[in-house]
Amino acid sequence: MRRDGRIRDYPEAITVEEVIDETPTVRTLIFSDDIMSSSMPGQFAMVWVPGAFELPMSIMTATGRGRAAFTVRRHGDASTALYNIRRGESIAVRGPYGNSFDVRRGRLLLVGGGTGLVPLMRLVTHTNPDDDITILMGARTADEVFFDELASDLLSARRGAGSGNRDDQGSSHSTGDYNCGAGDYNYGTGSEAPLRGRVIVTTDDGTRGKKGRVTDILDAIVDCSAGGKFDAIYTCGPEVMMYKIVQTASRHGIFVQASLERMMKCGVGICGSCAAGPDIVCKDGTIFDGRHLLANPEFGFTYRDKSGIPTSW
Amino acid sequence: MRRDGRIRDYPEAITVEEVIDETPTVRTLIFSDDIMSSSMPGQFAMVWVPGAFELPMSIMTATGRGRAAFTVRRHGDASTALYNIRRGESIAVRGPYGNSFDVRRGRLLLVGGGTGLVPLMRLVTHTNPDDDITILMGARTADEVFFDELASDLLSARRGAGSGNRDDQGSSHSTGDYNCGAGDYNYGTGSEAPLRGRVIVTTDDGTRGKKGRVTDILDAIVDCSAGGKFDAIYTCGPEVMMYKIVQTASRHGIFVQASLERMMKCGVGICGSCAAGPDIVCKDGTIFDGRHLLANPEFGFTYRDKSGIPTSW
Amino acid sequence: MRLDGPVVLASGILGISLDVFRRLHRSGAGAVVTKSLSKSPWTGYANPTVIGLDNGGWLNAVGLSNPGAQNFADMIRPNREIPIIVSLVGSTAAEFEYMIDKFDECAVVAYELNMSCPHVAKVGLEVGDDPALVREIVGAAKQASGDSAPVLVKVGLGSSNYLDTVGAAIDGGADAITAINTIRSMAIDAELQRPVLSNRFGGLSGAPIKPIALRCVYEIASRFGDIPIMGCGGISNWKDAVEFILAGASAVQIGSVLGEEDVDIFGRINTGITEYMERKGIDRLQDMVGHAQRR
Amino acid sequence: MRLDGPVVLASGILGISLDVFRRLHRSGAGAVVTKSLSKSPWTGYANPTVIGLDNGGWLNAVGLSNPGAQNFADMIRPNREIPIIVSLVGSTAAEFEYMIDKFDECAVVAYELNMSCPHVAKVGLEVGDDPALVREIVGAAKQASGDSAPVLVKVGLGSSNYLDTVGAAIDGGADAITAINTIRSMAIDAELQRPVLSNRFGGLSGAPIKPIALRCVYEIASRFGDIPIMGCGGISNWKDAVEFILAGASAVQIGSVLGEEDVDIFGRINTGITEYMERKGIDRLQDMVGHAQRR
Ligand SMILES: Cc1cc2nc3c(=O)[nH]c(=O)nc-3n(C[C@H](O)[C@H](O)[C@H](O)COP(=O)(O)OP(=O)(O)OC[C@H]3O[C@@H](n4cnc5c(N)ncnc54)[C@H](O)[C@@H]3O)c2cc1C
Ligand SMILES: Cc1cc2nc3c(=O)[nH]c(=O)nc-3n(C[C@H](O)[C@H](O)[C@H](O)COP(=O)(O)OP(=O)(O)OC[C@H]3O[C@@H](n4cnc5c(N)ncnc54)[C@H](O)[C@@H]3O)c2cc1C
Ligand SMILES: Cc1cc2nc3c(=O)[nH]c(=O)nc-3n(C[C@H](O)[C@H](O)[C@H](O)COP(=O)(O)O)c2cc1C
Ligand SMILES: Cc1cc2nc3c(=O)[nH]c(=O)nc-3n(C[C@H](O)[C@H](O)[C@H](O)COP(=O)(O)O)c2cc1C
Ligand code: FES
Ligand code: FES
Repeated sequence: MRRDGRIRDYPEAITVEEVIDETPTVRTLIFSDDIMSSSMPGQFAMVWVPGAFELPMSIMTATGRGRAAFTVRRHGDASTALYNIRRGESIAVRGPYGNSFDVRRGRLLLVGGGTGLVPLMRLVTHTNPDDDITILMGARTADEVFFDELASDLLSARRGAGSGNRDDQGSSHSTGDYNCGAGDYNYGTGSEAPLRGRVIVTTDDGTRGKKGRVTDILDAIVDCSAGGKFDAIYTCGPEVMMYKIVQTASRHGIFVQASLERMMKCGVGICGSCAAGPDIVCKDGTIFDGRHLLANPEFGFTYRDKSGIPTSW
Repeated sequence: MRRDGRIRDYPEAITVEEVIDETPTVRTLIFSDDIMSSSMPGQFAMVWVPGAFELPMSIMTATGRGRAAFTVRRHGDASTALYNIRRGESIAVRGPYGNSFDVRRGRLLLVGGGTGLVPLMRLVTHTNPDDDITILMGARTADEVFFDELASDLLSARRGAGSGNRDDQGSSHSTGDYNCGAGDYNYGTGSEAPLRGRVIVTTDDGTRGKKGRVTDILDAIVDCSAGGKFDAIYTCGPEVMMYKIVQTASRHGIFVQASLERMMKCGVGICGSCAAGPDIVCKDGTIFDGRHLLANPEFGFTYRDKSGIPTSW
Repeated sequence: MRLDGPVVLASGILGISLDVFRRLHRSGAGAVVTKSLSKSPWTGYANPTVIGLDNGGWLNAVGLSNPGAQNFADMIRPNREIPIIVSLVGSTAAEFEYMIDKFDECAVVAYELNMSCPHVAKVGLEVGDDPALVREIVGAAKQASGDSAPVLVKVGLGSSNYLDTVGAAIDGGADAITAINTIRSMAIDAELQRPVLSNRFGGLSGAPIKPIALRCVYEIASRFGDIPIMGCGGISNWKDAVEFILAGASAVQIGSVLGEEDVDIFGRINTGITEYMERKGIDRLQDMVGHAQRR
Repeated sequence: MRLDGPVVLASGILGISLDVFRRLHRSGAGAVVTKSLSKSPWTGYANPTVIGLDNGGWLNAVGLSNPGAQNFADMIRPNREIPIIVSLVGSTAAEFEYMIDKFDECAVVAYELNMSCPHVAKVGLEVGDDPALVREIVGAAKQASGDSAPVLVKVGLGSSNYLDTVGAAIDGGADAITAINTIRSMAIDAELQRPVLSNRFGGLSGAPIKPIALRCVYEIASRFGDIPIMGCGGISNWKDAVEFILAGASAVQIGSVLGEEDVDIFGRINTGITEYMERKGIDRLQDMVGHAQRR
């Protein structure tokens, strides 16, 4: 089957129009690009920083017609080069690559860690106002929490979103409290209105939201889902985190999808550098059903380094 | 301007489905080919006879959806190889190339010699039932007359053709008579019904229709046009014939178009072998307005041989 | 040489995971050629290493990143079911011997010596352009593999006459030729005013090189008669595959097309070839090999 | 060398009629290169001689049909206004001298020696592949043309290192290099089971060869520094032209794109280059030549 849709395999130079500091180490770079702007949630681009490297980056939402963004955490050489790009400077972008989330209806749980939140943000824009969405996000410390307000905004901005949950979220997303009394899962504010979206934050050091990791409170959230069982869980972030989430979901019989990260060179299924067991992550994925992943011997355990040698996470 | 439309530049093998003997030296080969079938009147194809040559051929009409044809006169090596192709055998075809006739409305005169009639047949299928069409065709002798019946059929088959001129034509086209009494141009049959199409045949030896060449009676036809002046004249055939026709038309101030033949290799405007003065016949033409042609120093006088050397007709 | 079908995975394409090989074999690959392996692991060049040209063409300078012969041999040792052709790259006869020894206990159906990679120094084309060295390496590889597996030599367009490379390979004892590798090329970005690939130069593959590859297969077949040829370069569908077979190839390899099609392309090309043979009344694929030479 | 703009018509493209040259010049061609001319008229090969590949690629084996140097000189003798570059093809120094003499009274802005046609025996690439002969012919051509017109040598990918051809040409006194000609290729029809071109082998041109041509221009510029280069091969739009200039070309030639675009493509590429330079703040085209070499 010939791949369809609009894909650009040659890197095209685009100019960064806006830069947002999300945390001291995370920035969002906004630009205009019709093709990237109309990508599906979970797709990624190959982003070339001239003179430096080319890196895979999830495609982030941005307001404004034909606009898109990347949100990058400064880490090694390549990500730092991208992080340092300033407004008015150019990078070159090809893609979008990979599949996208199978966006179900109903009660959805989105769990992200760090820049793993990026594809989840675009996912939110593809849900319906009726869908009841919980976003669970983890960070090391309060300083490193980002996208919490954006997540609330996106939840309430869903077309025709009925329940005025924006203010509630605005005040509540930062507390990250949740109650599970009487088997009731309820989100902090005490509001009587049916909430169609909530954002829960955890930090390892407890400086913001719930102390601990997202995986620590996952069981509680899934167990006490007052509004009924979750219809689907979507996750993107460190693989060890995703591994736990997929196991939890499958224990509860909940449909789950996770987005994998691997070494990427071509992004289109030629070079093989992203192989994970039988899966060609850039093309078959990056998003896989939990059931499929649990059958993949490498998921949660190993990735391939630049030489293609399997390496433990 | 990027050329538009459906053009196939790689020769695609097609199977000849039917062969019609038009005269002892002319055959029509019918085949199925969507692209050729939907070509415009006057366009040509490059036709490859495997093991032999590739030749330019006007695209002929054929009945049946998606069908088209070539009508070839056996002459030298290449045309004879094509002529000898039998039903069930394959040739390969690319195109369609060239521009097409500017099909005007009203009183139209089509003048063809030999296989020059081919593009005129397709032209007829692009006229309206209201148009009053005269087809003038010349041949050396009765044996070599062809397309006379077909021309009549096509004239009457025009969608919603009002005047039952088919029978008239059937009987009259072979006589080739015309009267021009009292400045009246009238077509042989004496029918009172307004005739919307007529076919006039000339033969050099007088064995059929009017004796002489089409150019001999052209002035008479143009002068005595009872239904009013012709709105347009279209011609295809030997260049010396076309030269005279263009001159006659321009003397009478009638819009005229002629289709040129030149040595063709690429068919797309690359190789230059078809050059006639400033014109690239395969791409700018093969159809040109008379006014344009009269300004071309080579029209009517020289063509370029296989080495590109200007040669007299 | 055991092939389960005429359509083979080309070297460097998805060639580092046994699990992926299984999947491709199930999809109809007659054999898989591994990523070219070197004596020790190589990390290759920095990204950008692969870009598309949006016309069916791809440019790559992966830099022969690979886990090294030993690691790779360890990975494929359990395999018995899939016909694996091990591609090797190196500069000296000794390196090739060393690597072939590592595959002692593996079920390797053939070795393919990469003498044609156009963008890594001292290996690939730089070897292929030196007929004496080609002869020496092929001879050594033949000796090292013994009767265990035939030796293919993969050629490409370098800075000498590739037909001399083929001749030298045959002199050295090569059992078959793979033609061709990518063609040295480059991309420059007008806006950014610099070469796109980090290595500047890379290899062109995919549809654009098909007419060149087809000519090479035809020329090798007409010059060297009996030597079996694996045709490679820009094959995207069954028709392309048939053209290579008519030119003189006994089997074909596909690579870049996987950037645009799913892995079931192997099955579809197989089916296309079979249907073509039925339509033309050709019983055995062998009967159409080189058929266009006679016209 | 006088050029009225950086976009030049490539040899063999519409190159046999002075009237057509006038039209192309008016459309923005900075100069026109004639069809390669030989000592006497050549009829070339039988059709099929040119076919499209429906991917921007074209395959031709016209066989260098041309009216011969004398006839051609007679045709262009009246010309003064159009910068005409006369392309010549032959096997010996004497032939080239003979032909250059024929253009004595013509306003020729340069001679381009075709040492790269890939599908005619004894000329073109067969000359280009022999550096000693290249040096001799270029030397003779320089002598014959004297101060009247500079001499360009057109190279392509043959069966030797084309950079050696460039070196020999420069040794012989060449004033500039044109790179590249078409690349030897072939098409085989699966249904008809035979080569399509009557000559079987032809030259590939158009979009598919662009990355290869770009690499050659870049390599020549980086190896031979100062020699001016006309870049040619697969240029379809202003962006392609800019890429060749950034790689090291001082001007570009276009050919096959005329199979898909009208002659006003010359003007549109000129405009595109000018707009690009304005946008980037580049004053003179010369300032961007080879700019990608420095990155
Ligand atoms: C599908 C996908 C989406 C991603 N989305 C984001 C995102 O939205 N935001 C974000 O900050 N990060 C994202 N990443 C991770 C990102 O691509 C880098 O892996 C990460 O930023 C680390 O880069 P570094 O420079 O710090 O690399 P280091 O770990 O320091 O390594 C440096 C070297 O490794 C290369 N490299 C590192 N990771 C990769 C890789 N995955 N593929 C190819 N080469 C690599 C670099 O080019 C460089 O040469 C994503 C990764 C994938 C696979
Ligand atoms: C646009 C166009 C449409 C045509 N339509 C028809 C048609 O519908 N029916 C028809 O019978 N004829 C048509 N012709 C004429 C036809 O192409 C041949 O020129 C004619 O048949 C003579 O061919 P031959 O083999 O007899 O050539 P000869 O005059 O015997 O010459 C033989 C050689 O010349 C080559 N050759 C001859 N003419 C041409 C040419 N024009 N271009 C390239 N190579 C040539 C042949 O390949 C062969 O190699 C058309 C020509 C043109 C240019
Ligand atoms: C990303 C990539 C990596 C490649 N790596 C190798 C390699 O390691 N060894 C090799 O011999 N050929 C390698 N090749 C060349 C291919 O095997 C093949 O010869 C070439 O791509 C032409 O075939 P295609 O047009 O079907 O891709 C590579 C090609 C690509 C695109
Ligand atoms: C039909 C055709 C005829 C050609 N004839 C010649 C020729 O006579 N002399 C020459 O040096 N190059 C000739 N060439 C090569 C072109 O000049 C040019 O080098 C090549 O086509 C690459 O440029 P392009 O991709 O823009 O066409 C010819 C090319 C074509 C397509
Ligand atoms: S990144 Fe190349 S196959 Fe996935
Ligand atoms: S036939 Fe080649 S330009 Fe017209």
